[in-house]
Amino acid sequence: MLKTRFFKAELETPFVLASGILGLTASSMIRVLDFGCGAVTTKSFNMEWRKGHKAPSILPFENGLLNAVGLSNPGADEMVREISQFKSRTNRPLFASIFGRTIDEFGQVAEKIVGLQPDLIEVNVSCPNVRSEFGRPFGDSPQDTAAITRLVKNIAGSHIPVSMKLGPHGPGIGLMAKACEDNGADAITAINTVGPGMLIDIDVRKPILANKTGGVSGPAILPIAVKSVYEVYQAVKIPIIGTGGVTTAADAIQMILAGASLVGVGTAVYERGIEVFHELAAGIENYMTTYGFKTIEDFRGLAHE
Amino acid sequence: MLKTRFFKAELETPFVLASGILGLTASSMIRVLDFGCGAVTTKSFNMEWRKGHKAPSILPFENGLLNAVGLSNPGADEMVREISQFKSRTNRPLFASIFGRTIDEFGQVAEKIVGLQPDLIEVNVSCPNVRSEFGRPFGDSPQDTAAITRLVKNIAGSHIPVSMKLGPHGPGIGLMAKACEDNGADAITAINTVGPGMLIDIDVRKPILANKTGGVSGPAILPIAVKSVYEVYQAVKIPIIGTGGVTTAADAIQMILAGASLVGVGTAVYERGIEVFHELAAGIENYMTTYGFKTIEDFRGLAHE
Amino acid sequence: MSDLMKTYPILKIIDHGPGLRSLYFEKTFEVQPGQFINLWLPGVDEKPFSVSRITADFIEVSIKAYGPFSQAIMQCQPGQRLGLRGPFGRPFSWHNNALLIGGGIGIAPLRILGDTLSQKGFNFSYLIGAVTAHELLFPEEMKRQAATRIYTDDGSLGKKGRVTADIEQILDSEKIEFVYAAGPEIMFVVLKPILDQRRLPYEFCMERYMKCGIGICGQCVLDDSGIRLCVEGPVLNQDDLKQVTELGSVHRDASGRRVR
Amino acid sequence: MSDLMKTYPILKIIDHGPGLRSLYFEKTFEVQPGQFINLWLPGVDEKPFSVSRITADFIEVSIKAYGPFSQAIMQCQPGQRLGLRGPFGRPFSWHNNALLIGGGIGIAPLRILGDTLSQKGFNFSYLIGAVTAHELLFPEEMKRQAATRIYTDDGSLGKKGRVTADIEQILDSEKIEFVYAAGPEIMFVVLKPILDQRRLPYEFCMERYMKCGIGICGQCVLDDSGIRLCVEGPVLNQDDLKQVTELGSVHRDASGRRVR
Ligand SMILES: Cc1cc2nc3c(=O)[nH]c(=O)nc-3n(C[C@H](O)[C@H](O)[C@H](O)COP(=O)(O)OP(=O)(O)OC[C@H]3O[C@@H](n4cnc5c(N)ncnc54)[C@H](O)[C@@H]3O)c2cc1C
Ligand SMILES: Cc1cc2nc3c(=O)[nH]c(=O)nc-3n(C[C@H](O)[C@H](O)[C@H](O)COP(=O)(O)OP(=O)(O)OC[C@H]3O[C@@H](n4cnc5c(N)ncnc54)[C@H](O)[C@@H]3O)c2cc1C
Ligand SMILES: Cc1cc2nc3c(=O)[nH]c(=O)nc-3n(C[C@H](O)[C@H](O)[C@H](O)COP(=O)(O)O)c2cc1C
Ligand SMILES: Cc1cc2nc3c(=O)[nH]c(=O)nc-3n(C[C@H](O)[C@H](O)[C@H](O)COP(=O)(O)O)c2cc1C
Ligand code: FES
Ligand code: FES
Repeated sequence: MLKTRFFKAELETPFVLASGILGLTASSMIRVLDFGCGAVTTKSFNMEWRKGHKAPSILPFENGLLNAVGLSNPGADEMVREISQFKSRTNRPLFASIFGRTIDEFGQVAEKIVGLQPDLIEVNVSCPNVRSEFGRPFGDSPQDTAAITRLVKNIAGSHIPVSMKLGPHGPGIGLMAKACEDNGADAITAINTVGPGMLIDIDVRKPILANKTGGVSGPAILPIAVKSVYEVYQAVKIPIIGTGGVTTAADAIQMILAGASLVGVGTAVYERGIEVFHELAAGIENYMTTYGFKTIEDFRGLAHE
Repeated sequence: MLKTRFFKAELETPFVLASGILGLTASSMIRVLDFGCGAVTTKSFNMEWRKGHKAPSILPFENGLLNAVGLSNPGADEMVREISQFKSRTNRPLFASIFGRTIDEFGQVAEKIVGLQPDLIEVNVSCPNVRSEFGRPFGDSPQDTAAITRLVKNIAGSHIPVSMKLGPHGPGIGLMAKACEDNGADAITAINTVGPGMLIDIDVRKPILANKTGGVSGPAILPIAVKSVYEVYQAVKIPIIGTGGVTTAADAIQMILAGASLVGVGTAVYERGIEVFHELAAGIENYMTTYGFKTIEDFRGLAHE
Repeated sequence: MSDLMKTYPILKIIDHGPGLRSLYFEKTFEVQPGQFINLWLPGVDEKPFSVSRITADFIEVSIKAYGPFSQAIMQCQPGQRLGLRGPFGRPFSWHNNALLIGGGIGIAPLRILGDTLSQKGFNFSYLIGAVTAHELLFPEEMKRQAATRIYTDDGSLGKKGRVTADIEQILDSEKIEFVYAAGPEIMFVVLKPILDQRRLPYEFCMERYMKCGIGICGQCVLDDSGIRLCVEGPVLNQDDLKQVTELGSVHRDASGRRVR
Repeated sequence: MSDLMKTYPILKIIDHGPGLRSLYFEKTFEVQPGQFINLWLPGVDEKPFSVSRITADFIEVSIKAYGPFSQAIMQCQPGQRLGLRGPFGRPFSWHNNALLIGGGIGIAPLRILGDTLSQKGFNFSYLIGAVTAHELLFPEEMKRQAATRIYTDDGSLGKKGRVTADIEQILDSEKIEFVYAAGPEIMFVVLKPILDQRRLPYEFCMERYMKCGIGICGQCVLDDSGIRLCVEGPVLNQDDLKQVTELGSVHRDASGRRVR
């Protein structure tokens, strides 16, 4: 009932492990699939490994998480190894998330991985930690985003779909999504973390995150994510991976009604545990039975009617 | 201990009722002051009355509120009457919040109220519902914001301070605050609601808000508000009314440590009841006693050290 | 239930007469007499409504056709989903030897109040009125429950006249220790001095334009008291009303403007 | 306590020897033997630490000077506030007739385990070792509690040699039904085949680079099992370890790169 096709990939469930969550190693990603997730996204990586920011870099608060891991990652070579490992152990879907500190680097990382045939290349232009020379995420600039889209799509070719991962900020996510579509993107992932935010320990009187600020994820951002997906759905025809604050089946259904083809799940792995995928699946199946929907497609985008 | 001077106003506590919360009538605002709030901000008003959006226009969710009241207000004439009423009944501080659909209208509303000697004019350029001809809030454009600041400050003269109310979006709140300061603003109010967001009823499959989208307030946005205040504090020297998600004394203390001179309280009136001001006051006094602070000034901005 | 929006199917509709109907929903929450809920008709609007009855299975809301929203409600079909949130506000308190005065659609909250009083074994009687017979809610059920006096403006049922026509005489001739009233505001304007003069304690269930129902928009606040009718009301007693200067004179519309 | 960050003043510091100290905090939460907390030194970093003891009043954490973070901890003063969150992870299970093997700073979690086992009236003995005498945690306290064998690499206290030097002989000569171990990974590499061969059940308290402690960053996940050491560990038993291929060979650093 929940089986979903996304380009050439067959997903057991419409859930995608969001980038940055348990996506560092083959073993870790396979375990998440075993728990009922439909596809996994790797941690975003670039050419050179990065240690990232000091801790605390991931901070729970009452309504979600703040994170400023600083795009720590083991670098493209190591990730190529993990992705190959993954591919040798399973043929379930893997989405490779890439970023670059320069526009060129996006291309270099893409080159590194096309040969591995990931089921999708997700291009992270929206992390508050990846900034163009103007000090803002590439994803705030339609020009930069368009250029990166063309570059990566060119390398990915026609057989590997490319999804551009956008944030809710910048000049309007609908407009940004349109720029991506017009430049060859096959899908949009919306959204990355929100804010950023800061929390201060009132007793030591310092920001708690070592990086001081961090992106907000989890329940706090659900309404912003739903609205972003709704807006992207009206702006483009390409499919959407709706991500942000999904914790319960009702949240996931909202995403699909707003127009998402797949639903990204990140912070809920913390909020509800790794078992969350089973809960989400059960809840959606129940909903589909109640209303007689046979596939996810049957109710995708219905909130627009 | 909590007595605070803000320009010429004497506040019993450093709390300000945020604009849009119970700020429609003199009676309503006086009652809030009686509950221990230090100053009240009126609902934002413009020249002509506005009915606003249909309901639901204010929607609780797990982590706060969504609202899209559509800047409903009874218009400047009626608000002048309420402010006069207020002034005839008490000399406690009142901040008048104004907006315009055009830059000129900001000036017209300001003209209407300077004679009433509000303790502050708060200029709402950041409501997602007040848009320039380019379809974006004036507060997203440093040029528009600068022009509005100059215009209103000119009318307010030297004896009525003007605070520009900014949102967390746009080209960077530090930059925007600087543009306000450079153009004569006496204070910054940060922040307005975040997003906007959307919630969908999964059974009727429609966005719940009549306006479909609405700004997010309450606990969900606290980290974004704290970070915004922190950033504004680094960008400008003028005082800050730190607003957004403050529900507990610890939240209010974070705002002050981030640099706020006064703390705006909105959604907490719903989350905790109108008694919230007493709780906040008790919590902050307790904190001040623990650490030997005599005034709010003693710990303002300390998170920057 | 809760403040969060959730939709429920209408289980049953009872038409009391033209433009007057009760909607039944599954009883998914508790409610006290006098409290109200917000009813959302998706695509149309959301408005506050008193709960008129609660049973083991049902929540009943009774609605009179008036403007766009309530007229749209008259088109609803069983099975259709409406949003419900609440219950909101402070309920009636409970008293013995009470007179329950209801005018027009104001009869709705008295129905659930009467059920509670009778469950508690309290004495009470109804005094209800409407413009015409088919605008009168629940007359038969009320009669079965307690002494019920009926008035209609056109005399089509009960006595001809306003519901308050004989009120002084009733109060002076019977053992009435408490008065509850709900209905058009003019009723309260008439009743208040009569009750105050006799030092009879009372509670009125009032209406004001409501936007949020949760005490933050300020739309329902009463001059000069600052009372938020959605939180501290909708039931106000004689002490609350001492500070209310706008009774029967002004109230505020959707923009917040005062209207008369 | 909780996952949320909160700071607490250090109530007391006990220096066990150069570069080895225990910090005491008010007991504001419960913790099970084997669980760890994240310790934040504001302005420096945050790292995971086993709780080494819990009493009615105190939580004790024992720290060995190593790199920048732990060296900074050696400069802390009583009264200074550190952030604590947790407790995280799955604790040890409880067994009778157990041998508790601790190497170096790995002795810390065995101390709290021993307290619990002795409260439960279980039989157990300690087998602890370190490079040199002053790097040995709690030898006197352990001796008072149970039979305690001590080894040092330099022979400065107890027997000279590795803590695992005589392990086979001990296992074969005594009634040992369960083995707990904590310490450098090489200890587990030595112990595992010996225990597996004797079909003795065991639990090892392991370490990996941890960034979040709450199971989402993926930094602490073990090849090929996919086990998140911060959630499904840090205590792993013989069944968990069957799927772990990286024991003693590789682990991952702050970037996620494999190091040997
Ligand atoms: C606490 C409370 C309980 C109520 N209980 C009932 C009930 O049990 N049955 C019933 O039929 N009606 C009840 N009402 C009135 C109901 O909420 C609507 O006002 C009514 O249905 C008319 O709405 P409309 O859109 O059809 O008409 P409109 O033409 O829009 O309004 C007619 C008049 O109703 C009032 N009104 C409109 N919108 C609102 C609003 N959002 N809040 C308050 N008043 C409003 C205004 O005074 C307006 O002039 C109650 C109102 C309140 C405040
Ligand atoms: C579950 C667990 C319990 C621990 N309990 C204790 C304890 O009770 N007492 C104690 O002294 N130490 C304990 N540690 C180790 C401690 O977390 C630090 O790793 C150690 O203090 C060294 O850090 P450093 O910054 O001083 O040295 P560094 O030079 O930064 O690191 C030295 C080595 O420690 C490891 N390390 C560094 N940072 C981390 C990290 N964030 N998470 C895991 N390992 C890291 C790496 O292998 C590194 O090579 C524990 C670790 C874990 C995972
Ligand atoms: C700890 C953490 C690390 C993240 N790292 C990345 C990343 O490397 N690349 C990326 O595109 N998004 C990253 N994200 C964002 C998530 O993929 C996701 O877009 C966001 O968290 C919103 O979804 P959620 O509310 O379900 O977590 C990270 C989020 C978290 C919480
Ligand atoms: C129902 C509602 C109405 C609001 N109306 C206004 C308004 O008219 N003008 C304005 O500047 N801000 C308005 N705001 C924003 C608040 O003043 C405040 O900036 C925001 O809600 C964040 O603070 P909070 O989290 O404490 O509510 C409104 C907020 C709410 C919830
Ligand atoms: S309806 Fe909003 S305060 Fe009462
Ligand atoms: S430390 Fe992050 S998953 Fe274990």
